[in-house]
Amino acid sequence: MTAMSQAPADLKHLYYQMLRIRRAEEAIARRYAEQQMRCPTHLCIGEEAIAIGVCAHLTTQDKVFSNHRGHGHYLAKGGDLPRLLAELYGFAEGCCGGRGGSMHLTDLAAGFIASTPIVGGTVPLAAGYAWAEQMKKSVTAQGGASAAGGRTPGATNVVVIFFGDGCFEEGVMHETMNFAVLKKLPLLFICENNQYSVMTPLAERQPKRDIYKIAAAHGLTAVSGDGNRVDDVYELAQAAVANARNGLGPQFLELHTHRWPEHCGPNEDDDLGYRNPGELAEWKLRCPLLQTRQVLLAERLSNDAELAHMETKLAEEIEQAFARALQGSRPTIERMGQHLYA
Amino acid sequence: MTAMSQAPADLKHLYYQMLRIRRAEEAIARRYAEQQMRCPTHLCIGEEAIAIGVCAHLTTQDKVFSNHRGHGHYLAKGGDLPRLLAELYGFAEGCCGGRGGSMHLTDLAAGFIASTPIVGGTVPLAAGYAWAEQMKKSVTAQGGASAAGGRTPGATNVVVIFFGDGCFEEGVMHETMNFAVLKKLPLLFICENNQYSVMTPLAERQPKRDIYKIAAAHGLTAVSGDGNRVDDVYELAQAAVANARNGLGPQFLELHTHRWPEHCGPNEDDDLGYRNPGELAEWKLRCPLLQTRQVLLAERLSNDAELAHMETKLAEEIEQAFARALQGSRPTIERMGQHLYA
Amino acid sequence: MRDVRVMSYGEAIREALDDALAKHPEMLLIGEGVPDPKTIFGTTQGLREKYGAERVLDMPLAENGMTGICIGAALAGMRPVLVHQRIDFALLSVDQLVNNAAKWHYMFDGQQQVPLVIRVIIGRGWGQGPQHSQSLQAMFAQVPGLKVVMPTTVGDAYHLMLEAIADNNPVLFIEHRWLHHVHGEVDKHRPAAELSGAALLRQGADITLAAFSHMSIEALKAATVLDKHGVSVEVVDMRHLNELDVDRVASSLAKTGGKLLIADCAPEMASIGHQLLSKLVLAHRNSLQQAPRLIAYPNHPVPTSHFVANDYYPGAEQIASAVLEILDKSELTESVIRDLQSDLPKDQPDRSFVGPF
Amino acid sequence: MRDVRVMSYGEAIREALDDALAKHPEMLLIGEGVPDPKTIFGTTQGLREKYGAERVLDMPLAENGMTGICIGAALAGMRPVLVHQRIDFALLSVDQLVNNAAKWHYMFDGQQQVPLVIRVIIGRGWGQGPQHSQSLQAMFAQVPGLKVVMPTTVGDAYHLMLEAIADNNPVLFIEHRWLHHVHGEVDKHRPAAELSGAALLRQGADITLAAFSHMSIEALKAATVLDKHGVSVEVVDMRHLNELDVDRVASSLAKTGGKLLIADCAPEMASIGHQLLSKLVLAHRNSLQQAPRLIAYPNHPVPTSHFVANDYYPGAEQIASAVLEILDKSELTESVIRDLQSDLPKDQPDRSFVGPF
Ligand SMILES: Cc1ncc(C[n+]2csc(CCOP(=O)(O)OP(=O)(O)O)c2C)c(N)n1
Ligand SMILES: Cc1ncc(C[n+]2csc(CCOP(=O)(O)OP(=O)(O)O)c2C)c(N)n1
Ligand SMILES: [Mg+2]
Ligand SMILES: [Mg+2]
Repeated sequence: MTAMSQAPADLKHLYYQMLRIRRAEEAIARRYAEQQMRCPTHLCIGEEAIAIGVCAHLTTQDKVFSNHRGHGHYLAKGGDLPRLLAELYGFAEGCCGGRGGSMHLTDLAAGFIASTPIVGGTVPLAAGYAWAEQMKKSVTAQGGASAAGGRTPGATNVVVIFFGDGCFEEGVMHETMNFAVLKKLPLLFICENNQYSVMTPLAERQPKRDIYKIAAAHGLTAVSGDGNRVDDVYELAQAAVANARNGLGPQFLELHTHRWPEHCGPNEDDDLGYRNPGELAEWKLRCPLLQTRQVLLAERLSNDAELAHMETKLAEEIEQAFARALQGSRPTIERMGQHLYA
Repeated sequence: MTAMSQAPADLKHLYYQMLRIRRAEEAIARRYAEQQMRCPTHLCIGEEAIAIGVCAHLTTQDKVFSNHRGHGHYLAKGGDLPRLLAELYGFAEGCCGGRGGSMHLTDLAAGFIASTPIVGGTVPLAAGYAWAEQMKKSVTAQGGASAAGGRTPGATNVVVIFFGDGCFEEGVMHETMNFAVLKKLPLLFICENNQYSVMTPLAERQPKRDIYKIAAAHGLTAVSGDGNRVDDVYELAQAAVANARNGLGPQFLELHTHRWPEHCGPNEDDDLGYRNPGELAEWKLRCPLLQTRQVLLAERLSNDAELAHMETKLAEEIEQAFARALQGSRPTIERMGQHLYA
Repeated sequence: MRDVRVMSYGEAIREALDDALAKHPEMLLIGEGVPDPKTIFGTTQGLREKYGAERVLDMPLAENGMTGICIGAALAGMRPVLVHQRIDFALLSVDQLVNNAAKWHYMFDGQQQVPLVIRVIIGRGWGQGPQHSQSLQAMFAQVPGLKVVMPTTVGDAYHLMLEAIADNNPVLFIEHRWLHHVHGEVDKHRPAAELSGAALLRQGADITLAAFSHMSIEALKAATVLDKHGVSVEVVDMRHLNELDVDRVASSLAKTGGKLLIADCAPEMASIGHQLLSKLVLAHRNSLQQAPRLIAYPNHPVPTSHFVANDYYPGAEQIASAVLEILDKSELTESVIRDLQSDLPKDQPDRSFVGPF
Repeated sequence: MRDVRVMSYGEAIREALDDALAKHPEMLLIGEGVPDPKTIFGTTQGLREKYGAERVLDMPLAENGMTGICIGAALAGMRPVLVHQRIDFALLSVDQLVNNAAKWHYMFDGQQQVPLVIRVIIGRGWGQGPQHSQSLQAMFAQVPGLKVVMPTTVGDAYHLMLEAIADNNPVLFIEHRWLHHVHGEVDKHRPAAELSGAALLRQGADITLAAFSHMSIEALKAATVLDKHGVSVEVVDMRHLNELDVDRVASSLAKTGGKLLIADCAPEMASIGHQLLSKLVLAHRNSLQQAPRLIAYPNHPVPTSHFVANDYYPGAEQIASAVLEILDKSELTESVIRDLQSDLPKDQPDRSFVGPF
């Protein structure tokens, strides 16, 4: 798998990528009960279409920043699965050497720079990264460097920041949008609006008005869409990535979706009663996988046998990834004393 | 003078109030050279119409919060002039006992709660104050208390926060607007857009787009207007105050204006070249006093003799205020050790 | 008259909040998750139902703004209690806490006041890692105008919370996550005098152990076992951080022959133990008769991996070893440590704890 | 080879920035006012003209966001220097500084780095008051992963700035406002070894004065006068705050008979002097032969009124008195103070200073 497809929308491929995240998350949830992944873990089951639909347009040169709910973004950007799992287990082979757990991921080779759990913490970092990319381009352009991958001359790498509806309440969001528009940064803001911040519904935190319209008022190119339709996300992201790449400044997508499991942890928690009755069930009918599968079958782009084969292939990959991760070694406290300073 | 006029726009009265601020600021600038007011002092010469046009609609029960450039807001809200001056001199009789200087003003009796110089610092405080007013009202309403001053039953005190275009860049601004709309607070945001933050022009800090439209996107009732026309400000503020009072939620006015003196200190600094050539001169032609005076004379609402009388009266008041302030006593370090804790 | 009940530290917090909401009609309880089904580890349970959604409420994710909003409400006569589930989040609000809350009463010459409580939780958990388990107490304890309390016992949790809420000043109230599970007595009629200064948790004759928060619990564990081995440890809990009670420590040292061990739950370079020791030396130069020691965490962020939790966090064993070294009784160390050893991993406070927080 | 020139501290900063901009094409210089006509008290003068508006630039009023943006740029290979005209403004960015900058290299297992300098200015001025003249150095000096330097001499200002910019870690660079006016020598070829640890500013035999930033200047003033009265003072400048050089202090104490005075420019409760003293006692228990003392500001916010500046800020006179008390030579105090007295008010660093900043 690579997340760097530059091909036109191949729905089957997108489906496979989403399924991969779903199955990986489910496997994590299952094994979490063994109490060996001892760190807060925020699953993205139900929200896979956004990561996949956006990252489908990125090259390894493009960068992604993410938040506490980062597994999907990491995998969609091409992050290494065994190292993610090793990180969850706390092994030295984890992508952060066991220092971060689920909430701190990185895979520089894949262009996934970082996820961290202070809400809003990575938002300005993404902008700063995009600013540097922009400045570097202006330097290499002077040096006459060629544009990569069939892009318009003058096009730059883009940076993507994934964040939630809760994050939009943090002031740093607005500080960052202001600077991004001021400098016309090649930056994509992807707001995963799942209507909840932990268990608090949107209505207790924000008035009734559209998030993306605030971004638009800041001067970003901003639209909203259905975050559970990977084809919609793919299309919106395609335009947004092209705009950002070609110097049209920062782009904002507000994508509506819903998280299925509990905020943090492996279980469902609909019994707690903080969601509206029937809400989760309704969103499950709008499952991004289900919807895509229906299209694939209806339009005969795939068939049951092929879909079953995907499942087998992924089950194997994930099984092997766990096996590989579980061979990890325990970090020592001495090792953990290193790298305080560069 | 009282700033609590509930009468319809009496342009002459508004003019007198503006003139009072102008003459007081000029006197401060003149005496500042004596090196006895030893604290950073931000004058509001050129921007008087905003404070006056807004505060004309407030009662002493309404509250005002302000920023580093607070003299005009303080005086417009009915703050005591001798105690302001004593504060600038560092005397124990100053409105903060000499602890704050020009950048920390308070006059609780007048409903001027506070100005402080951390940009953005008072913005959420004003919202919190308005929130408390709202909650208290709901308590007294149950107790059947009568509405004050000819207002609609159920109307509340309002709170006003004055701030600048630079302040709008701080994240806390947006955090506060979000909460204010969420709770429908009786709060007025008055943005004094003088296009500069210290010496940095707007274009180096914000992209080209309207500030008030971002507020509107947050869900505030937001308009912009000419901050150098006291009649315009008066009218916009009238509607905004009425809305806020009557439960229609937070209001936002972006008022365009220009500061004449240097950012901090008593002098002009046009020679430094950070303003566009001719910019200051043009704004001086749009002086809020000059414009109002022209109307007063053209429409025969006043005459030269009356205007001259105003000058004399104010000169006397200000002279006496200085005399009174200068009788202040030096605070001791022992006294300054008090009131760390309530 | 006494009214003593046994409850957990978390329950004591809840009960204090409940009693304060009843007593102060102007009190508000606000924070991310305050009214959600997990109720801040149980400490806000049932309060919204009892006192209404206007007084017990959630808030947007905007720590600095909401702190300022609570300050403003406090200026207008309300009495807000703002909760952060982790102290790390309070770092977003340092501007409002330090520039405004701590200074307001002072800078307006005593004319205004800010009755505000900020509840923050420090401490370990399941692999909370670098950004979710910092120990920032010393950073806040050095701000003039900000009161900082960090109660250890269940009784102190109840009473200091009530005191903090009734206080007309901003108070940072620090709870160690692992204390929530500890049980102890609450006497509602305990005299106020018992709440000031440091708390003597255990009398002893051989050495003074000045400890902070959860390290006081570890100190007590160590002291109990050491006692069986003939070593008598006095444990002083330093619950008031902005006014370290060095006199109490000095008078303990007078009894224990000037032998001092400080145990803090923070990295060494961020330990308020340094301030304690320095103040002691400045005010009671001859109180120390032997080289003092400080037990604290390593000087780097907290790594997530549970494999290193046991080594990262010092506990009763390290305390006991240090005590024996200071007393020159290291020959006892092996058997004391044996008595102390537990097979509970150090990323769990007790068996009932199963994450993921 | 030496290349020694005399300049002011402010000029030394400017020259270091200039040299670093020339040396590191990836360096950025950013901050509110950086390119404005007042050029951060002269320290950024001419740099925009020389290096272009893309590398030397102003910024929106958004301290936390801009700090995060600089961290992001640093991750991508830039080398930003972010300036705050007052340390008080940096309080808005504690989240990004502490949660991100300080931990990033560590928390990503050494795979990424944050070469970032934050320049902040502390200190007095014309009635800057409670929110514009805080002394927050100790608050930042206790964060693992954040380097904190506070140079006193002109030469150190130049070289430590160059070092900070070349450093691949976040460095908080603290300038006392009143040092900008001080003149001294810069030797561009000074060996790097001279920059580590504490700096011995003056040799002496009778007492060790460990001082911080501008208080080292006051200490030197006091030492000069005391010398005329037969008292020999050694002055050690504690320029590296996150790694206090206690060994250097201890070796000075070995020479001066264990007599120590610490002088800090911060309120006592916020003084890093406590950390210094504690570490000294922990590591060199017998280094003190007499009761040490700490000179610091009162434990309340800075009041604006210039009438109390003289009493709020301790200086050479208070240092000299304390030295004489420690040495039991208080009979000299009166004449020493007479020699020290200046009629310059304490809200002015020198005659040329006329506010309003
Ligand atoms: C600054 C900060 N405040 C609070 C938290 C606790 N917290 C962790 S995730 C989260 C919810 C964030 O909601 P949202 O941004 O919508 O993302 P979602 O979890 O819904 O994907 C909160 C409040 C935090 N990590 N950081
Ligand atoms: C948080 C913070 N950052 C920076 C400053 C320095 N500063 C004081 S006033 C000011 C300009 C504010 O501009 P604006 O809000 O437009 O108000 P104006 O001075 O134009 O009236 C700045 C940057 C400050 N006081 N507080
Ligand atoms: Mg959400
Ligand atoms: Mg302005």
